[in-house]
Amino acid sequence: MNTPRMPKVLKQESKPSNFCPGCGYGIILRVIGEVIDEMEISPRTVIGLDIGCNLLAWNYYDLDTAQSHHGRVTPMLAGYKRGQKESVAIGIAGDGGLYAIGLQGLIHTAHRNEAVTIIGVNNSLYAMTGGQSSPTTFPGEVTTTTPGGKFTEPKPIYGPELLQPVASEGAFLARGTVNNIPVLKSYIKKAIEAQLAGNFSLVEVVSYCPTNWKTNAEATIDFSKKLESIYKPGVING
Amino acid sequence: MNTPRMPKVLKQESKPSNFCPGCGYGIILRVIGEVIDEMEISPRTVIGLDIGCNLLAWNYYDLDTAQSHHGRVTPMLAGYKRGQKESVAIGIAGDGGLYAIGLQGLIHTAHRNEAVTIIGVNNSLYAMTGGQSSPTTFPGEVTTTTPGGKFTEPKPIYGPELLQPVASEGAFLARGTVNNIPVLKSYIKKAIEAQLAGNFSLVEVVSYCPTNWKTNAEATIDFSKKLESIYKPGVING
Amino acid sequence: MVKNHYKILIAGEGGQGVQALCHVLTRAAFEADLNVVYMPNYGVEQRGGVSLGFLQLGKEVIGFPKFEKADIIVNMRDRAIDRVSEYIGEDTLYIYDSDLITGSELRDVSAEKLAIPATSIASSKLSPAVFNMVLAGALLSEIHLLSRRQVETALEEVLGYKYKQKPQLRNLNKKALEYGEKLAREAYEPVGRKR
Amino acid sequence: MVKNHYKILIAGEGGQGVQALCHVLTRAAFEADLNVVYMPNYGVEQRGGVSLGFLQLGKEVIGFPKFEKADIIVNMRDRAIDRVSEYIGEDTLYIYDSDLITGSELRDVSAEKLAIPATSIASSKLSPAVFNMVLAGALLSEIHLLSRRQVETALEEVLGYKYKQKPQLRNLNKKALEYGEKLAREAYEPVGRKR
Amino acid sequence: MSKHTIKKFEDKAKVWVQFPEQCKSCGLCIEVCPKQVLSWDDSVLGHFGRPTIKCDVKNCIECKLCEKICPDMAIRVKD
Amino acid sequence: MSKHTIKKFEDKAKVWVQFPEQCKSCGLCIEVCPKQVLSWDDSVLGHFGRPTIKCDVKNCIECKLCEKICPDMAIRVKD
Amino acid sequence: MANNTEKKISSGVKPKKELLTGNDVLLRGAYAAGADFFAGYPITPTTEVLTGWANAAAHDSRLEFLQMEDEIASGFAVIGALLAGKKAWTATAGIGHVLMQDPLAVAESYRLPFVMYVGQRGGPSTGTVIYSQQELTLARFGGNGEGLRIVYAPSTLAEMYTYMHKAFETAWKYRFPVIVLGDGYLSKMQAPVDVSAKLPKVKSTPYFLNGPIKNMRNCFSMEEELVEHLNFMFKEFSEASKEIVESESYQTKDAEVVVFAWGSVGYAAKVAVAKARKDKLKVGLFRPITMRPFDSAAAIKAVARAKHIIIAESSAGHFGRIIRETLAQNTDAEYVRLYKPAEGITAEEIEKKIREVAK
Amino acid sequence: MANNTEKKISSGVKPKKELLTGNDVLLRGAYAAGADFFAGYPITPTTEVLTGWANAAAHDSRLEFLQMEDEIASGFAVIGALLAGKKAWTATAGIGHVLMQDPLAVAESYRLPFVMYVGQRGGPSTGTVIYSQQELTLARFGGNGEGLRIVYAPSTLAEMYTYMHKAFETAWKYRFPVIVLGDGYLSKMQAPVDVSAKLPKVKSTPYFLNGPIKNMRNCFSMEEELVEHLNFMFKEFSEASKEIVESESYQTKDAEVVVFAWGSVGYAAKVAVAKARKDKLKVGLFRPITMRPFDSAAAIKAVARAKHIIIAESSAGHFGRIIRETLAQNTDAEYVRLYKPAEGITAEEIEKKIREVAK
Ligand SMILES: Cc1ncc(C[n+]2csc(CCOP(=O)(O)OP(=O)(O)O)c2C)c(N)n1
Ligand SMILES: Cc1ncc(C[n+]2csc(CCOP(=O)(O)OP(=O)(O)O)c2C)c(N)n1
Ligand code: SF4
Ligand code: SF4
Ligand code: SF4
Ligand code: SF4
Repeated sequence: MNTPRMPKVLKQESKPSNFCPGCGYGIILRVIGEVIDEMEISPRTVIGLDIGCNLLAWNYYDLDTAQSHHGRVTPMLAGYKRGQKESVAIGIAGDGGLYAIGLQGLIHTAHRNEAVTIIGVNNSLYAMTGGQSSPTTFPGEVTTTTPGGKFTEPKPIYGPELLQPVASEGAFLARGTVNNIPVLKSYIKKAIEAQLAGNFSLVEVVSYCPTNWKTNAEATIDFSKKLESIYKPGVING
Repeated sequence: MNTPRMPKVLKQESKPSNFCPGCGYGIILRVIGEVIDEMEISPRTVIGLDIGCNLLAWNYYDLDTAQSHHGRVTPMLAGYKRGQKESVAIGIAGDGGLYAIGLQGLIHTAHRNEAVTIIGVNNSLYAMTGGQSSPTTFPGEVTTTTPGGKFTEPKPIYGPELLQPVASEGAFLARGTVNNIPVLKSYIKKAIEAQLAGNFSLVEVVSYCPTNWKTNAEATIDFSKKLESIYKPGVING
Repeated sequence: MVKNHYKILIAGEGGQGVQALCHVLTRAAFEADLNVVYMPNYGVEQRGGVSLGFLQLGKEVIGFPKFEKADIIVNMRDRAIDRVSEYIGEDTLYIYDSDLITGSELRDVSAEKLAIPATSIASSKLSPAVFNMVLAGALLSEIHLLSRRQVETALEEVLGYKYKQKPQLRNLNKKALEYGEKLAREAYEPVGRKR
Repeated sequence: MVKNHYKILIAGEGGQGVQALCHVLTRAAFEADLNVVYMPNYGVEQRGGVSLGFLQLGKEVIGFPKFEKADIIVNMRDRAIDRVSEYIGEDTLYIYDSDLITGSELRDVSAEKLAIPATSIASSKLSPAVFNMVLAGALLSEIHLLSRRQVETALEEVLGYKYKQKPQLRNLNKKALEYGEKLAREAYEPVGRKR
Repeated sequence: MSKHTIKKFEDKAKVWVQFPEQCKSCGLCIEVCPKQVLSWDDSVLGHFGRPTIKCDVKNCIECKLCEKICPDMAIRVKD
Repeated sequence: MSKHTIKKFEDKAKVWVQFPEQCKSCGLCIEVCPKQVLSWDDSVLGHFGRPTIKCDVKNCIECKLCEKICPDMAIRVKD
Repeated sequence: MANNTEKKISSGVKPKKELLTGNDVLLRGAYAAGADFFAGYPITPTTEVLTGWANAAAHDSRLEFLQMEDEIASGFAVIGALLAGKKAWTATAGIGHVLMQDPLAVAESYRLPFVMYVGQRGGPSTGTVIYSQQELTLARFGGNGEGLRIVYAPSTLAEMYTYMHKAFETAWKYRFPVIVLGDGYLSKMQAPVDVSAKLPKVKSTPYFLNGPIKNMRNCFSMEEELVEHLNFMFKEFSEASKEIVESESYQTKDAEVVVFAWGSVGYAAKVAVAKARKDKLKVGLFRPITMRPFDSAAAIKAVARAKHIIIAESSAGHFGRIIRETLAQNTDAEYVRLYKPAEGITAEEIEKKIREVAK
Repeated sequence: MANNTEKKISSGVKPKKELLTGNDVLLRGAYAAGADFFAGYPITPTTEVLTGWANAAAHDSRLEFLQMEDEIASGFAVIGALLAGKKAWTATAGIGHVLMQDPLAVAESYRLPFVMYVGQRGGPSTGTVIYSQQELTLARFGGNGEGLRIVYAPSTLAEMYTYMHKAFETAWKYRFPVIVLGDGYLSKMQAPVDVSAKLPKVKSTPYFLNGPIKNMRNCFSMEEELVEHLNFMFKEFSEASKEIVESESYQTKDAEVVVFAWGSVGYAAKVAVAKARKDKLKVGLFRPITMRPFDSAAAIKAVARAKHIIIAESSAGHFGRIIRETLAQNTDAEYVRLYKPAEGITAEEIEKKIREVAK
């Protein structure tokens, strides 16, 4: 009881992390760590990062990690996995990295059914650059590039749903939320299992970004519930 | 009867075109020309080209035309149309340009519901570079990069279907074929009508590439029928 | 510190209001018709990373938005100690929040120091949120080119919209500045330091 | 043309077999232990654009895969006339398919010309597809470093797989080469041209 | 479209025309003709110096499938 | 994770622990606690020099929602 | 007209000044020029150009704003808008600048008035989001061609205004892409600046649907076609260059030490030179304003009496290579490097180096 | 060890020669080095490298092949594979080369043994699919950094073999990205070439899952961190450079006219020099083999007696700029340009220019 309950695979000396207070990344990263511990795959797990707040996780785990470029973690990881088929390759990226600049790579990686797992953090905006509109910014949402609310697109981009038609049968596509950690954890586990069975997997996670949402704890949870009502958690494929 | 029946909007002096004998591009371009004539929109129509065999159409029409880069015709045209809202903007690209290197731009252009019309020529491979596998190369198809037949992906990419979830209600998404010209023509017309109503439109066209298919006329038609059985013509949205 | 030009480095952690403070001082200097250049300097973390503000103001021509040695450093955070150390020159005055930085952490810092218990004063007398204005007050007492009133006017302009929502903030800030100035003055008088 | 080294430009349209022909001649030169460099040169059109093959073979060192002036040009297409004109030098021999290019189209071409009715001969006596081999035969009669037999062997290697499917092609090609050589010889003898 | 040779095949009101300079000899028209009235014409060469098309116009039903499929607008069937 | 201060709140077998150095004072735990037994603790400052959390452990039902939501693993509830 | 000037160091605060950041100033310059289309993708340190424009566009329907899915799409949207006659532009940095070379290549081939602001950040790769002068070669020659583009390097906030405006002017007058090459410090710093000068609105005309049919191609089938196209462009570029090149030679007439510096470091160098001059040191500054084309004649003239040439740059030779190439055999002066890749260089540092060298 | 050699012009056909295209030869060089991973996207004139590898991979399960959705993805797949310890490479050209600068920037930051063949084609933009030497600056400095990469420029098919192999050797030994910078002529031409030399297989080791934990980052939060990283890399690069630089100085000892040329033009120049030497003209050739790092010492030595320097390049100054910058004050020779952007330069043309200058 005298030390935090921290997954073994986390690098202790880099805690507390570089994420903002109340950031959903912390929750998601910990849950990934728990799954790695429980599946006992840490000796063969590597983490790929995008550019986005996720890059701050570069020293989060006691695992081999590499940042890529904004939007490029998916092809980098696909190349890695092809080169080291015994590994477990987990990529972590934001909604901008995955559904804007990295959409092409994401779709084709899913289409080729590369055996990698992508964790997509949906905070409905570009967090690291200070809260611009992203493909998951929902209609009406105010961001620094949608000062009056986002009204250009009738609906946001639903990542796992968009991938579904190109994904293989064995691929795992799901959407979790930091508001429901047991389910999120089960999705991440299933995603890695799908990878171990040779398939692509993506888990989008509805997250918190209090900094750019400019929310306190209560409003953070409210905002995330609103997000959940738009991005419904559940299994989309697999 | 003493001159070819050629849509008025075609540039006479550049005929016969630079396309190969029996190339489906010739049919598609002519049908586009017929629609432009019939809709009487030539004074305000501009054509954007990708890089692929479609670039050979740079002097095909008596219209303003510009080549872009491989995969970039969609964003270029979106920018154009935003700058000149009275225009009719038609982009022509191959399956590689649209569904491989240009997929990101295509999806986001559809998602933003930019009022442009994209004609996507599906010849199941990269024609201009000599017949490599493309996103529409079907399982088992032999190309220069799938020497034993394409077996990496369980299914090819269905462009209009892939766009459907991000497209607006008023967007027109369809697949035609050079084997059914009246229907193809009606789709292209509907696509331009959708644009005139302020919406995005994409018509994929199953085409012929006798050169890279290495087919004579009979085999060309057979091959295209096979393609049609995989890429079913019809309206997907709109 | 009597100079006709000041190089000031304000340091802290993302979220502490380093940049907001710089903003206000820059505005004040501008209104005072001084030459002024302010340049924010921070990394990719939105919160928590070391956040620096390079502020130059006075009557000289400012050649570059960064400088090598600061006349005054204001440090709000222990985690910024290392980062600011390279900007300490021979005559640098090092103002710090003694609630967030202990004297012993600054053991190796050779500069003249001014310890301001900004957080505890702010928390106990005003509101924890205005601790940075306490530090601003202390800083102000060292800058003879800027008056408190000018800073208050600047606050009015920069925070106008916030003041509308929370009118009590105006007074809190004002008080915080006063406290800061007072603390700074008191800190010195006993040891009779040249001003 | 008796030289110890030849710069040959073969020109036509995509689809006419320009590059295939170059391929065969390169292979023949290679088997004949000659120095040889062949470089294809064409644009983006898969068919129909002007297609060039730069072929250098003989006993000299070849410095660059392209050259400025050709010793021999073989032109299969009227649409290539303009493009090849810059490669005509003082002593260039211009061989062309007189069925596809009329003499009057070459009016402005100053080079010595050798008109070979390759298409009509091929169509009438053999098969339209081997018209380029007729031209190859004519070219061969001008290259004293390569024998017909060597070219036939090269054909065997390059087209081996095709010969398996269509054994009659072997004989057609052979005949075409013979016709070409013969036509070239006949074209000259009357005017007693120096060979 | 520099030159304009014309090959006309007529039978009463039916007129089937080809423009050899436009014809790339792809053979698609032969393939799609439901009456199989089209065939190679070695006597007139097309754009690529290969045979063009002739029409046994008597049996032509004026369906225009040939005209429509021709990528190079080398055929015209009278309306 | 350099230092290791501990704040322990105990009630019989129930133990609710906080590690102030890890706490970023985001307040999520207070928000998710179904029994509303968590509140700000001005007496001990966290990683960002802001208040940490205290627990009215008597009324704690050991659901661990606070521990689970905490992005920084600053809370531990005894199993 | 080539423009080699010696500008006074302005001091004192003028009444018309406003307190603005560099990114604010850029927007003012663009508005002044009549810019009416912006497509972009956020990237530090130029994001505020995007968000600033987004805000302005929300209140002014004449301003078109497109946040695109990436930099490449942004650049191509700009190209499209240019064809429509819009005074279109974008802003980026670092890896975004790398990606922007793709659309820029088209703009070069078509000679489009593509305007782009670049706020250099630390490299290579994601590097830092802060500052550098490492994108100079990229800005000058970053495509697969011959660098047929104009690159302006402002050194102060005031120049950010002038040259952002001028970028549109030059682009539409000469029809070459124009890059305004700033840096993260210039973008993010805040200072009083006078942006009240009424500058002329720039005239633009649509390429498309505007008179004779245009069939634009960047892909040439035959080598000869491209060569012809290139030769034409070289001619136009070199003629335009005569009028476009700009530089500042400050106190160089009798200078035995000449500092070469550009951009924000250029201004620091000027202040350093001014200080050193007070001590009667024979020192001068050559500061190119157009980084491409380069004012070679002025540079050569500036070193006529030089015994030492100090090259100060926040990179490891991007600028020095240009200087050595430009001066080549035209000087015997000794080169002294003050290279600080991805770090700022203050007036004090430069002054110190000057004093070191001068003694 | 710096490698400045004078190689004989080989003549006559050797028994072991095969008739191969340049693209074929590259594949042979890569196989010889033990390359086992290729990810790419088709582009003329290097598509046959992709298709050739695809074919080989279909018959050899040790060879991994990935046709990606674009060049950027290809480059990042290569990066991933390198982390896994694969001898991974790619091939591209023109606009593909522009896009490849994105992943290359990561490779530079991480010092990864990224190997890439580039077959230069005409630019800017799509340009031609044929030939040029216009991608030199791009290959040397095409990112947002300091050009921390090795660039080999083979001049003949035989060298395509040697240097394609050497690219892997150098990359894995020194851990910098290596570009083999050929051109469309070299890629597409066919000639007899000896590729029978048994060259050593290159050793590679995985970065990941191989001993101590590696946390690789290309994004630094603070300027100081990047500066430290850069300084370390500069040191390593400059040390490695001493061993890596290669050039050929041919007949330069007493040369009064020195031709500077590289790549396939370099070989043409050599033949031209050899011919001119037969007439007792005092002419020599300097041909860099590593375009980066550059063998400056050898270049300076080569012009010791030069009165004229002829710069022959199939571009409009990419190479000339390097030469002027390198020789700078080390020569009084007059520069003579033979610039033919996007066009070939034959031995005859160079010889003619030599004779013009020599008289
Ligand atoms: C090519 C490129 N363009 C832009 C950027 C700037 N940039 C850094 S992070 C980021 C957005 C991050 O948003 P997201 O991917 O949603 O991740 P988040 O920070 O929200 O977790 C952007 C645009 C970049 N680093 N590289
Ligand atoms: C960035 C870039 N990568 C690669 C190429 C080479 N390239 C030219 S056309 C083409 C493929 C064309 O295929 P597709 O788009 O399907 O059109 P098609 O020729 O089949 O009609 C490729 C890969 C290029 N021009 N630019
Ligand atoms: S900005 Fe948002 S996503 Fe990024 S670390 Fe802060 S809270 Fe998390
Ligand atoms: S290669 Fe195929 S698609 Fe291209 S012009 Fe020829 S037939 Fe048409
Ligand atoms: S019109 Fe119909 S029947 Fe007549 S030739 Fe054409 S396809 Fe045949
Ligand atoms: S379809 Fe047209 S081009 Fe083809 S053979 Fe018939 S007439 Fe000729």
